[in-house]
Amino acid sequence: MAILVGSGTAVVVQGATGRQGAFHTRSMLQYGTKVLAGVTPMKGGQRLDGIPIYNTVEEAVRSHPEINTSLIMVPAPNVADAVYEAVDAGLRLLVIITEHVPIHDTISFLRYARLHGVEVVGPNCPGVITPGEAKVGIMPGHIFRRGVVGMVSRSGTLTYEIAYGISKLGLGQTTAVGIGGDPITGLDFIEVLTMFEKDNDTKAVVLIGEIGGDMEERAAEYIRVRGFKKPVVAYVAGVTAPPEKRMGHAGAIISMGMGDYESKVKALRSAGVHVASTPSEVSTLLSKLLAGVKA
Amino acid sequence: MAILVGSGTAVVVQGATGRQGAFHTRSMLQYGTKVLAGVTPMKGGQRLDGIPIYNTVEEAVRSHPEINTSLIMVPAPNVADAVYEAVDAGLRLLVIITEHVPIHDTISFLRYARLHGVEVVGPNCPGVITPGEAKVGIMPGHIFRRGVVGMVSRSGTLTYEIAYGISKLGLGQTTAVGIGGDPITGLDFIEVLTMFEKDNDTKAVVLIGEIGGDMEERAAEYIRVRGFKKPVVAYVAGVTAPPEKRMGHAGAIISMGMGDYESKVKALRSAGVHVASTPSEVSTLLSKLLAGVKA
Amino acid sequence: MKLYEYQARQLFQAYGIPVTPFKVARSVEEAVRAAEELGGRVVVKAQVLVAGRGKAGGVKVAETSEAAGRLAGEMLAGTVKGEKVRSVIVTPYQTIEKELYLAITVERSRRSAVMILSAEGGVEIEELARISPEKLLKIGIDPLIGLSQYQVRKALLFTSLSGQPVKTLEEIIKNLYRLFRDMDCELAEINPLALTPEGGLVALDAKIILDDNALFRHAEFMRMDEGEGFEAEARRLGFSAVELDGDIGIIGNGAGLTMATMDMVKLKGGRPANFLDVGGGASEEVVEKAAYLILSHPRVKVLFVNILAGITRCDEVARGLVKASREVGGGKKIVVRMMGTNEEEGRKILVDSGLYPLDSMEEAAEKAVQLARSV
Amino acid sequence: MKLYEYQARQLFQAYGIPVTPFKVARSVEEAVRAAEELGGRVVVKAQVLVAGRGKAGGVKVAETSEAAGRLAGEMLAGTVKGEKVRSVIVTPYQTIEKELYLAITVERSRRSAVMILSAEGGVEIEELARISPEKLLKIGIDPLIGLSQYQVRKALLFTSLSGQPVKTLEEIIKNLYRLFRDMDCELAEINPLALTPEGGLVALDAKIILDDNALFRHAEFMRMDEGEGFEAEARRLGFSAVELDGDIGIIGNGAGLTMATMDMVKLKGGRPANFLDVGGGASEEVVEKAAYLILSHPRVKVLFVNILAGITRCDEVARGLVKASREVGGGKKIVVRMMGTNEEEGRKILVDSGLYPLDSMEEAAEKAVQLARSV
Repeated sequence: MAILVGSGTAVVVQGATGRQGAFHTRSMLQYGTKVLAGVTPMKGGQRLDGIPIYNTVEEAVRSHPEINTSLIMVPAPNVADAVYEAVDAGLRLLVIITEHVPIHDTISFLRYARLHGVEVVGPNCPGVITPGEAKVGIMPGHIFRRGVVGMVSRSGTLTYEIAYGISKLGLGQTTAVGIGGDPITGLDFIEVLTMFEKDNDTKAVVLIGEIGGDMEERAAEYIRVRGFKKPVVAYVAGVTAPPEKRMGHAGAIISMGMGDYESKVKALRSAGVHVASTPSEVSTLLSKLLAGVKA
Repeated sequence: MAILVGSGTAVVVQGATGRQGAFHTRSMLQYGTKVLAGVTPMKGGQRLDGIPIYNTVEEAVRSHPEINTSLIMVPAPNVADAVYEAVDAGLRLLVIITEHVPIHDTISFLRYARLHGVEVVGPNCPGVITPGEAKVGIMPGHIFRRGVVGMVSRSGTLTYEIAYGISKLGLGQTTAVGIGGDPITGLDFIEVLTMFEKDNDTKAVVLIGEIGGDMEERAAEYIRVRGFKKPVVAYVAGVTAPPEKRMGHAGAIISMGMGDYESKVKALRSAGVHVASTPSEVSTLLSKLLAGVKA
Repeated sequence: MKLYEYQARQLFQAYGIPVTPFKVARSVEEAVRAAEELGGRVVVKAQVLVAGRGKAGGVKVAETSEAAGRLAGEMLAGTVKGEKVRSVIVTPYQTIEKELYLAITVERSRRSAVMILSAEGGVEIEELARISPEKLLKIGIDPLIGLSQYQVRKALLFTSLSGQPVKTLEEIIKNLYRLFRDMDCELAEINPLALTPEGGLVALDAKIILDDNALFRHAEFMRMDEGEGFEAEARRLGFSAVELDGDIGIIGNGAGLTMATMDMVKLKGGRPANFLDVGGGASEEVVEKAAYLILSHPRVKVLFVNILAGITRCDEVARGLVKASREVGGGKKIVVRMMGTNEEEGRKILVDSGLYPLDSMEEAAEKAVQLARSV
Repeated sequence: MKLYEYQARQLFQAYGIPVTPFKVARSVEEAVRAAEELGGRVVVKAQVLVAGRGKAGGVKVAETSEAAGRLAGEMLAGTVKGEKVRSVIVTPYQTIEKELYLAITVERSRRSAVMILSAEGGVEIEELARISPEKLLKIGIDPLIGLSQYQVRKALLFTSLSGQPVKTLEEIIKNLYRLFRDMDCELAEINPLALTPEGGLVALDAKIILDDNALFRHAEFMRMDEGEGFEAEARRLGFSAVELDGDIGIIGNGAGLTMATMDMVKLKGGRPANFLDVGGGASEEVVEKAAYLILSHPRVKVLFVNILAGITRCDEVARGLVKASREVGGGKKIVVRMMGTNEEEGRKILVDSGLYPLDSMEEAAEKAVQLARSV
């Protein structure tokens, strides 16, 4: 199985002809993802690596009715509009890679998408990968391998770091979901945990957090109260980060007494989550927890 | 059975302490409707005919969790806000009596309600009555009696006229729904027809239309294409109305070549609907169609 | 509330939508001066609210300022399709490369606003919709989001314009939507939107219908109704009324019932003199005013009152009718049919004053028709 | 971007939110003149961005204009919690009947804006939230609808104010929300909002944080960063950077990885000198600039570069590092760990220049710590 993306995923890339857009469209195609179309206004009619470019998402969907997912890589000021266009065109999953999206835009388009029952991953995220089936994002595909660990993360490159370790161990991933580093994101830890709990192939979950906000605390509370059925290993970045400083992006900031490392780790531990103190310890813990489980 | 309202309906009246609000709250209570609370800002703590008045819908619902329906009788400029308040408080059905609601307000709050899965009847409507169970509206209750005919109408008093005839015949009504006379309404003919089709107690449906718009034509198309399973009798007011003139309210206007009597009657007839040429003929037709059906 | 072209043009200007220069004239002298100031060939356009003004002689081209004055004089002295002309506008004659149609309006079936665009303007849009629907682009607008940029782009792509006009059109579309929302419009229409030989885009006409129910948000348009005659008077009294050409006055409560009453009179061979809906919960005074207004109309021979009392109370209706009937003499008859709240009390009041209420709408209509024939 | 109090006050004024009169002073003379013009007892407030200014001596009362000048002089010559004071404001001392707290901010867990209101202002709101949460009203705001009138009413009812102050508060709430939305705020806070003995409501302080990502919509605040030092310079170069007090410079790509790298150095017993995230897809030039910036910092002994190349390419990273290392001498060491796109090419470039990349993050961190000790 796996979650969110898989062999049934058919993708349109919004912002496919930009430098990054073209690079990652090619990379997804090489990975084997069913990227059926790209959209760039005023560039309709062109082709990119064999896939057609359309002026609008509506046209792309009309020509390729199987499209159900959009990868959004348009410039930050245009992301909200891209989301409205994708939702109105009937897509079911949007993965927003773009960073620096204004937070008021995010609040509005997430609400719109949610009211329409459309799932959003991101913004400011590396995307979603189900190894061997579909990569809908910008992560280096070769780091991941098909396996039994579900990964959910607020951080891009840190996910690669930890995924690499998991892959090397031979455990591999069912799906890795980068939910994004912004203060407000589409899917959050709890929602992805719920999906992994229902996914039979996922035997354990890795949760990669950061200082800032209370998403880790809420996830811990959810696990504690609900009694999550699978082992969870967590790593939280930023133990040495000073308060009131933005560590790289708006999401990672210890502010107004909220979101520090200790609070997160304490909450996770009290929920029975195994907290690793270094990225590499994640694999070590997993291999103990999954001893005997066949990847 | 019946539709929309019944013995499970528990009502809050928004705008309960106004002259009309108080009159109809009392009238609904006398009818036996479970009106549990009223809401008028700054009048919280008062009582009206034995029911408590609250400042907010949220408070009313907190004190009476069984409330699921709101009857909205606030002044036209405040209707949109009343709808947002009711939707946000988790109600499932809103019946908006108020007339002269700005159309841009209606467009916005209907969209909001629909995205939240909340049903809206009105604005500018007499409400909904399931005789013997619940009256959520301003119609004179004694005109209606429990029976087998579902009624759906764009017109208030005309509904009473025709309901009176049906009641006198002994057929009675399952539910009568006044969808309202505005150009844009919450539930429309098609949606109410669908509900009546599923309702086992409803043996026939009466549809009361007017000139203006294309709601009758769309209902006819729906009946024709879908093959509606119960007999439908229609009456359309305005055969003698001149074009480009508003007949009483914004909904009833033959404009830009749209919405005239002939087009509606033609569409209804071609869908197998029995069209009465006078209000009283509705009952005559019904009694023929339902000969043998026990009320 | 439909605005006059000059009012709509003023709103266009306020919202940055280019219109041809224009001047409003209410006399021959003003028209001559306007034409002189504008210079060259001008168009004189009667300011009326009826549709189809152009074909009815309400829009004419003048080569000189004298001709403009003459045309204005003729228009101001006359009517267009029965509507008195109180003012004209004078505007330069515009050479046109291509005509577009652009409108934003409310679409009932979508429950939302729609933008309608066509690369063929100037024609009747309903006509175009029937003959060549593929030439029309319709875009539904989500009220909670507004007109999205992607929708604007879609519209621009549809026109197959290129270069500067595309940018101008983008601005016009956005501004028209802003106007539509800000001003609570039912319709904001530019027909035609002209592409000039110089590559400009300019509105040659302007049509705006405001939502009557939202006028409380637009005090500047809440002026008293200035018209004359039965309908204007009824509006001033707060009624919805339409004048017809028969001799049986109609009062009902509720639009549907009042229309049905009117229809019934016609069906029975009578001729309705009007449609008047007193609305819900009419008091004695309101009914009296309505009845007085109709009874005092010279053409009316019989007043047919049909009331189904829910919020309304039959006793109040009865008292109002009795008062009005006493005020107006002249042998005018009143036929009453009423039912509902406080029916018995109402009947008694009527009977005491010699007015006999009837039970059914059909019966009452027959009676009214019969009385109108015998008067 | 956090605004200075005087900037926030100016926005309040522009949005019709009452603030006490105030004047900005950048010198003793200006402060004296300001105090004279305002008259009477005044408050001198240091304009700094750090929190906790009051307790750190950044807010003082002056009885005379001379005293105001003296206080301003002291503040302008010094720092508040380490931040240099470039200006002060002078504002009349306000007697207070009651203090409220009002803010609109973004709440992550609700994914929406929230309005927070308390009838107890002046205090630390986080403190109040912990001790007496029942004294705080939090209202989530639907972004598609905005702040509804019913929500405003709910807030007004919560305060138990009455009479004119209720109306003033209603206006303040609506205006603050308008400001919050129009200006893309992350926070718009009035603490305290003072009820005066005369029954007025007035903001005694103003705090606004704008969303950096939305500054393109607010050109007036898109000024160049004026600060000095490492962080300001890094920002000007387009990096996210934080200065720390150690001797091992850190460069990573991605906030999470860079933080983890920093954490790892600490765990291994080292002291990070900074956090610097070069972001995704950094080119040779970008890496060179980042490395140069850190290597030229006097406190840095070792630079630890940790790159997981996805969009980024290892060869570009390697070339940038080699260039920077050639520009900066002084025996500073570079430890590199990189993995991913074009890894082999990158390794070769490093090795050819005598920089040996390591395989694991832990190994590299240990190496960096060891080198920093030995330098």
